[in-house]
Amino acid sequence: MSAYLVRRLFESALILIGITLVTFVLLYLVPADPARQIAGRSATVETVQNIRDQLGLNDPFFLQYWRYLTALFQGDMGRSYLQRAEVSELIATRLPASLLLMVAAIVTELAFGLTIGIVAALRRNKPVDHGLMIFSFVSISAPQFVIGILLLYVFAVKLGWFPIGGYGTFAHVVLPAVTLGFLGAGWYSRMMRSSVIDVLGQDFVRTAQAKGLGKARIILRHVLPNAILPIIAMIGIDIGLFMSGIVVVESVFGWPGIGQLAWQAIQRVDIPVIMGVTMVSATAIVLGNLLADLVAPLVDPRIKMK
Amino acid sequence: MLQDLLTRPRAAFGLFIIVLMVGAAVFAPWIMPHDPFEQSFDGLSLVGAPLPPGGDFLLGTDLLGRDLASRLILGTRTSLIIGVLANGIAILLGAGVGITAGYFGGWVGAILMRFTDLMMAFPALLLAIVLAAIFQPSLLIVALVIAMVNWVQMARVIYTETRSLAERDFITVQRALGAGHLRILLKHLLPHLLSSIVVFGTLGISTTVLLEATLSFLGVGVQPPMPSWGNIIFENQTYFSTAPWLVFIPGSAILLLALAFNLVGDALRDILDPTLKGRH
Amino acid sequence: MNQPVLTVRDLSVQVATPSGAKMVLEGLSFDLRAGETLCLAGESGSGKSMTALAIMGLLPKPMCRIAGGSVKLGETELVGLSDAGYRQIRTARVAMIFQEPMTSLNPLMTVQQQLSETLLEHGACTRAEAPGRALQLLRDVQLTEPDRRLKQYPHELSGGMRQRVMIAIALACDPEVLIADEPTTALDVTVQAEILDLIRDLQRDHGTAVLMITHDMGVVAEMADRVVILRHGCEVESAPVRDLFAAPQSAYAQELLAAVPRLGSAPPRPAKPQGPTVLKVDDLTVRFDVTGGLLNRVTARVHAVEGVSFDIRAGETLALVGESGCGKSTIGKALLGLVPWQGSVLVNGRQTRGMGPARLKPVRRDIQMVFQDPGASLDSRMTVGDQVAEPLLIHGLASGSELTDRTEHLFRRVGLSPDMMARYPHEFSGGQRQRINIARALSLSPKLIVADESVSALDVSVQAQVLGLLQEIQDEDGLAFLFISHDMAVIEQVADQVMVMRLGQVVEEGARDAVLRDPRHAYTRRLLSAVPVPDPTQLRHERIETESLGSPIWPAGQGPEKLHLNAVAPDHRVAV
Amino acid sequence: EVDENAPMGGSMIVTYKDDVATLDPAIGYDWQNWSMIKSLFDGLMGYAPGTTTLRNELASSYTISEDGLTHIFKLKDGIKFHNGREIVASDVKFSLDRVTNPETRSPGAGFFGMIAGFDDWSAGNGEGLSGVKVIDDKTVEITLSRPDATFGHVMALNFASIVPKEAVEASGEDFGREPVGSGAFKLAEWSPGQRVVFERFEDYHRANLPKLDQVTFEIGLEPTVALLRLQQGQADIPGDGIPPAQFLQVMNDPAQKAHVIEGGQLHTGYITLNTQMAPFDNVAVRKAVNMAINKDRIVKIINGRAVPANQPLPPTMPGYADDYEGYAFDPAKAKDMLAEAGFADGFTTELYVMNVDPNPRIAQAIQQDLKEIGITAEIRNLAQANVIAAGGEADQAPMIWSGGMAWIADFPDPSNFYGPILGCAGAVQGGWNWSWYCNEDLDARAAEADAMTGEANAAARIEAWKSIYLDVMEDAPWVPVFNEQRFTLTSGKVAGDASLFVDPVHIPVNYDYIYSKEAE
Ligand SMILES: Nc1ncnc2c1ncn2[C@@H]1O[C@H](COP(=O)(O)OP(=O)(O)OP(=O)(O)O)[C@@H](O)[C@H]1O
Ligand SMILES: Nc1ncnc2c1ncn2[C@@H]1O[C@H](COP(=O)(O)OP(=O)(O)OP(=O)(O)O)[C@@H](O)[C@H]1O
Ligand SMILES: [Mg+2]
Ligand SMILES: [Mg+2]
Repeated sequence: MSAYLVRRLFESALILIGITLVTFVLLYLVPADPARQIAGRSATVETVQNIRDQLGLNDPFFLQYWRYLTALFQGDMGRSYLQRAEVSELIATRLPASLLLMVAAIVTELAFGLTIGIVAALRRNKPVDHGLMIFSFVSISAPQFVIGILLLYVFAVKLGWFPIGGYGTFAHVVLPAVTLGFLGAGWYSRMMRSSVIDVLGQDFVRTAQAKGLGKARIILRHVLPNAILPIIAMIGIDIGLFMSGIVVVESVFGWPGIGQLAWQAIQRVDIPVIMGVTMVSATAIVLGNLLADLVAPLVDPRIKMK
Repeated sequence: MLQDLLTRPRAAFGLFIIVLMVGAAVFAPWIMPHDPFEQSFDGLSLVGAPLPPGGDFLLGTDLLGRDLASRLILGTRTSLIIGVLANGIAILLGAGVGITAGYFGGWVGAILMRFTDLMMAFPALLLAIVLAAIFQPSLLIVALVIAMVNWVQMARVIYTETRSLAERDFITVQRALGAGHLRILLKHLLPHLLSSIVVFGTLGISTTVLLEATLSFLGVGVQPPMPSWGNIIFENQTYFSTAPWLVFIPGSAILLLALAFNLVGDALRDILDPTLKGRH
Repeated sequence: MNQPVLTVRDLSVQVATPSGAKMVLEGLSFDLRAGETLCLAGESGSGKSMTALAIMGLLPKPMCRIAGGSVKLGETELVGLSDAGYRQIRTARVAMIFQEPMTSLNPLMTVQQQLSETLLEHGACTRAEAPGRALQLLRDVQLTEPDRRLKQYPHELSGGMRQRVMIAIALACDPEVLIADEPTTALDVTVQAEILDLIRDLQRDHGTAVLMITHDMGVVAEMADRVVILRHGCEVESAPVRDLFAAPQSAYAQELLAAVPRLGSAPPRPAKPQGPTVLKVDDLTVRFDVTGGLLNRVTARVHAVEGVSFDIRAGETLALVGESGCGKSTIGKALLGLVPWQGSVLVNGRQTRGMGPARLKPVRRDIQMVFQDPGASLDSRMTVGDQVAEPLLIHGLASGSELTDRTEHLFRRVGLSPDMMARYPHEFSGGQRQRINIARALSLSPKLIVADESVSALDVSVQAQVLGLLQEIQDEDGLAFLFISHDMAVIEQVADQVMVMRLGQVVEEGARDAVLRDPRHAYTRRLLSAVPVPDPTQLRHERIETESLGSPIWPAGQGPEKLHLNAVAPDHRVAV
Repeated sequence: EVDENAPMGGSMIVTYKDDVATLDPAIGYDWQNWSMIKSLFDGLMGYAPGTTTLRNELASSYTISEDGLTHIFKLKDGIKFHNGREIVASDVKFSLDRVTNPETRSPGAGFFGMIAGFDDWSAGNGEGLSGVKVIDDKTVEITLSRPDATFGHVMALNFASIVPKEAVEASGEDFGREPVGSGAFKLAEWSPGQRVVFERFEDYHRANLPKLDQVTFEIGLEPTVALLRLQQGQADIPGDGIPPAQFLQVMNDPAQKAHVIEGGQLHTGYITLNTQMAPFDNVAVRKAVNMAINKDRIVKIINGRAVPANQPLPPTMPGYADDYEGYAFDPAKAKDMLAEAGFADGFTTELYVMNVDPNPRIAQAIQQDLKEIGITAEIRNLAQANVIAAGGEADQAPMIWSGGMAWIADFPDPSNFYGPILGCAGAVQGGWNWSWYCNEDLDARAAEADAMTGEANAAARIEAWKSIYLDVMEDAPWVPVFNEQRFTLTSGKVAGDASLFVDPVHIPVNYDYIYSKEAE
């Protein structure tokens, strides 16, 4: 177990380092000069050169990368070029909002997705099932920003049930979380449905029936725990989707998370911030997957950590 | 297969929508009621507000006074071209990597799959935005960028499937018969992977259309004035409360297209996968 | 005799298929009395399982339904019983064990949980008593280390153990009727024998009525008091077991019984001229690495095959027997270069050690393999004609009309009509598919065919046909076979030489009659004694208990002790 | 005029979408933090509220030598930093040295180029600006290397704010998060991404100021949301302005319109035509383009929140030529001119634009106008940084629409519209003169005009600048499109002279002088 954990952590670290390299190369290729963004309009060409020198932007690529990597290993993500604040601090102030949104969205999508999936599977090929599956198709197909704007329009502007964007209370988190979780609810309901159907067809369910167990017990004790297994791995992968969704949803709802930070940073080639945000989201994705892999054996005794 | 699709109401509906949209894209010049680029003087109210649906402009006008219906019809082209192009590239890349890694395994496979893992961990949208910033967006670049983001899942799916197929008896038999790699790959593996590729392909088109819309929504997609459903929304989104039709009509178009491909893809999965026969 | 506990009258079951409703069971009637064992026998698909599920009220919904008839448990009519009514009866009065012990237990619950659940559901004991009762049940089914087993999950148990747990669950509430649907088909012969013994013992102690479903006439002969033979969902014959075996009335029963291979009844193998040696294997060793730890280093190895040596001459059949996992298939694969191996393999005089796929290609024209599962070894997306022709293309042996001619010839050779060539594998029955596999293997005119459990998946009658085909081919072409099987009776029919394997090593080898009629190694004897004898008049063999099998997995650097074979007779060697 | 006796007390909420980047006066350079810094920090010079009139701020007197090279500032008595320490002359030197120190990487360093010793110091040599001398605790003498009439304005820039050395050194790079100045307000709270709170600085050097006890900046509110907040009485000023989408709605509602104050802005939106790239190296082509753009329509597209422009300077800027006609909209004539220039069939070119609404829309309007005269302009819709990078290359961006990155004057002086964006100095790789327009003659006249110091020359100087800009238009390197107007919406709970709500240097409002009606 611990050897496994160590190896997985090591692999994850390698992946993250790989990501720093890819991002760094990409940003190196972006045809925009951060020094000019910093220098401002009144700057002379010499000043810009000077700033480039100071930031080491004139150094060869690998030297720059090496410098970044060594600093990163010491926990230093650098300073924002434009805000002059520690990237770690900028992220730290925004991460809680994003995490809150993410957790709320995961709860939303699981609550909806799993319930819908189970109900649809148990009412397979009945009108209820068809209705729910059409709903899930729609939710998979709907662009997040349209859903976001629609929810905002209907529930905040027209009905006034929720605040129109912003951050702070529970009411604030509802619409963004639903928007973000909407897509996931569709996926999960479909996966859960086929998973439940799969499990329902398995021999041990027949055994449970042959034992004379009640329907509720069969579903709760035998079907659901088995049906949920394939879903666990999905939750890990999901984090990646969230990271993408968050940029959009945060911009629609004015949610002060790292999606907005990333968007602004990309607009203005604030390289340390872009790197930082990429690292944080990649870490979240990697950790999510790792966590899913670590949780799986706890739920499923058959899986050995290898 | 077509017959199979048509007998399923949902898939038939999806197919119908797709045919409709392809038709709209192909015949756009003939069916557009107005010039989609013309910023018509009559297209704006006196104070410069867009016109709501109805009247001369069937679906209303956008903030520049252009006919929304015409722009939507022309936007079908963009969405479909991107969908097909990006998805095609993603499939080639993803299936190529997946099959190679899955069939040959060894260190080549290990390196390919580690790379795939790495790309998995990359926040996809960030990657797309950064790529879009490096290469000035054009239809082809946008398609490439989306393909870059989307091939990963394809590779994963195909890899897993190739791995399990490669273990199957009928492939072992081929090896025992002395068949070369190329023959095994093309004649035996590929036909079995084809259903996944087709299914993933159709589902991928919907993801692609959505991603293009998102990129356009963030302002890094297809270049104006070429309409794409995403950038129509992008240009007009802040007006959603005063001119909701500008957001929700193109939004519904995206939804409908993605829905159509999802429905067809899902039905194809059932039709092409014999183990799923009879339980949809 | 006492009143029947279970009365089935005119039972009919219908399934919905895409082409309309289909009767899979029609007008079946029988009685089952306490303490009696009734066997339902018949080929695959004859409706045996449907009968069992219909009685249990577990027919897969919504495709299947009872179309008519009655099932009475004592005085209770089961047909049309409500869900709640069925729940009280299941396991409490009628219990069932299923064919697949591997999948019939919930993988996420411990043995104890699954047992207690049953007990508590039917109020057989209180929650506090449950663990004790569960333990007692495990003792009753003679599970080793019952205390430990209670805490284990199904995947930690072997197939035999799981089937014992299933039986424990089935008997938890002391049911009047026990339905066992092919309870031993998925198990090794020795384990099968143990399970059958167990069921018999329990039945004796509890007076349970047993409805046993099987397609193995050996099992029927050993277990049944009475037999009902089904075919295409209809009863063909119903008779006490002795009567049936002594004088089957219906043509179908006669045919079925005739096809059953009987150990010890095979005619002597015809003497053959000593052909040239087509395969010479020396000290063949195959090990699979098990990796783990921080750096994913090899921590252990599966010693699948350890120092096996043998020769096969042209026109000769060498049979390889042994329990599941002993390395039989691995030997076959090694011979074709499908797994990495050490030692020496001479095919038709050519050393194949260290050859890559390219250099092995010509060798593969001399040695071919036919696998156990005829369906899985055919590509479902290619016509069978193309598949049979493919080896000729690969090796550039024919093309154009010559290719078609040769393919047609091969089809005819295995008893198939050439106009079937354009069909896909799923359009054939299991026996036909195996013929196609054989045709494909023959296409290269090999000197030796490795037949890996090539008839195990087939019904007895089909099995007999395929075996006949193989024999015919051997007689005509002087082909050599390496025949891998776990079925002693089959081996007796086809083998010239027999090699018994255990944990990757040979324990006994020699001429067929020497090994099968005069087994010297305890393990060989045990294998033989476990084979059910399809003759109800014959006394069952005394079971020979041996120590548990052990595992082929050894930590890196260690390995099993090497066995040496001693000659006990001119053509008969046994490990000491 | 400003009511000095307005009541004191009360508070106000201002909303913003984006986080405050920094409050360091040497760094902050966006319109959001510009006025916030103005309230937290003071420099030697400042502006009379609501006007562009220079006045002494921390300085009690400001004298300029005859030759215009030596400027002597005397500090007021008893002025204090927020940390309680009295401000002395060495703080002035420290502050100016700091902002021009290359290590500081201040985007405003270039403004101080006229101070003697700037070139050495900004190249990293020496111990600070040699031209800034501390005479005694109250007196600073600043020597210029050339006479410069804008120097007073430069000293009123945020970049010239006086900062306490000890606080700067204690905070290091984080000074922008923990600002200590001597302005009317001091920072009370900063929750990144959520809110920034200013509270009254009791020891402020002007009596009875500021009027408000507290100003709260709520961060992360989309303009649409901000407007709703305001309508519900939960905010007083939407810092990002009235959202374009709701502009008409607000203006059509008399109740709300009553709370809208309109004013000019020192802003010009323009299209640069790269004078070094064919075919824009042909002045006739540039003029034709000038005549092709339908500015009224573009103004309509942004709901009339601007006035069409015909010259670089905005109307509120001294030197604006009222009587100048510019190039009137005349596509027919433009087409003829193109034909004469040899482009009867038009040509294909590219138009760069920043990818934030409404700029892509405006670009499309421009595109359509160009198409009328046969020019096919492909739009390059890119992130801000990429547009700036493209403009800084001599041969990359033939046309750029400046929106989103446009020139808002740093100080109300005509010279501010010339140097980096129209002068030769900016027409270098990485520069901001995206037209790559370099007229040596005009450069010389600009230098002359800036050397005209003193009150007496003021009028002549303005005239000189006026003619410079009109001559620029002769070469037509730009198409001036519009001057944005300011529309400040308030909740009605805050009050003050109207000019305070459209203060030319304090955007959106002059925080120091407006007061709360609740305090009355
Ligand atoms: N779910 C189902 N839907 C449709 N047909 C079915 C279904 N299950 C079984 N059948 C059909 O019912 C018939 C009887 O099946 P049954 O399982 O009873 O056979 P069996 O005698 O138990 O065979 P085996 O020895 O292979 O288990 C077969 O023809 C089978 O194809
Ligand atoms: N590729 C492999 N990797 C690791 N272990 C393997 C592999 N193939 C087979 N083994 C192991 O080698 C041993 C021998 O396997 P093999 O398939 O030869 O057994 P068998 O005698 O054919 O059994 P069965 O009768 O069940 O087919 C088993 O323990 C098996 O688990
Ligand atoms: Mg069965
Ligand atoms: Mg085997």
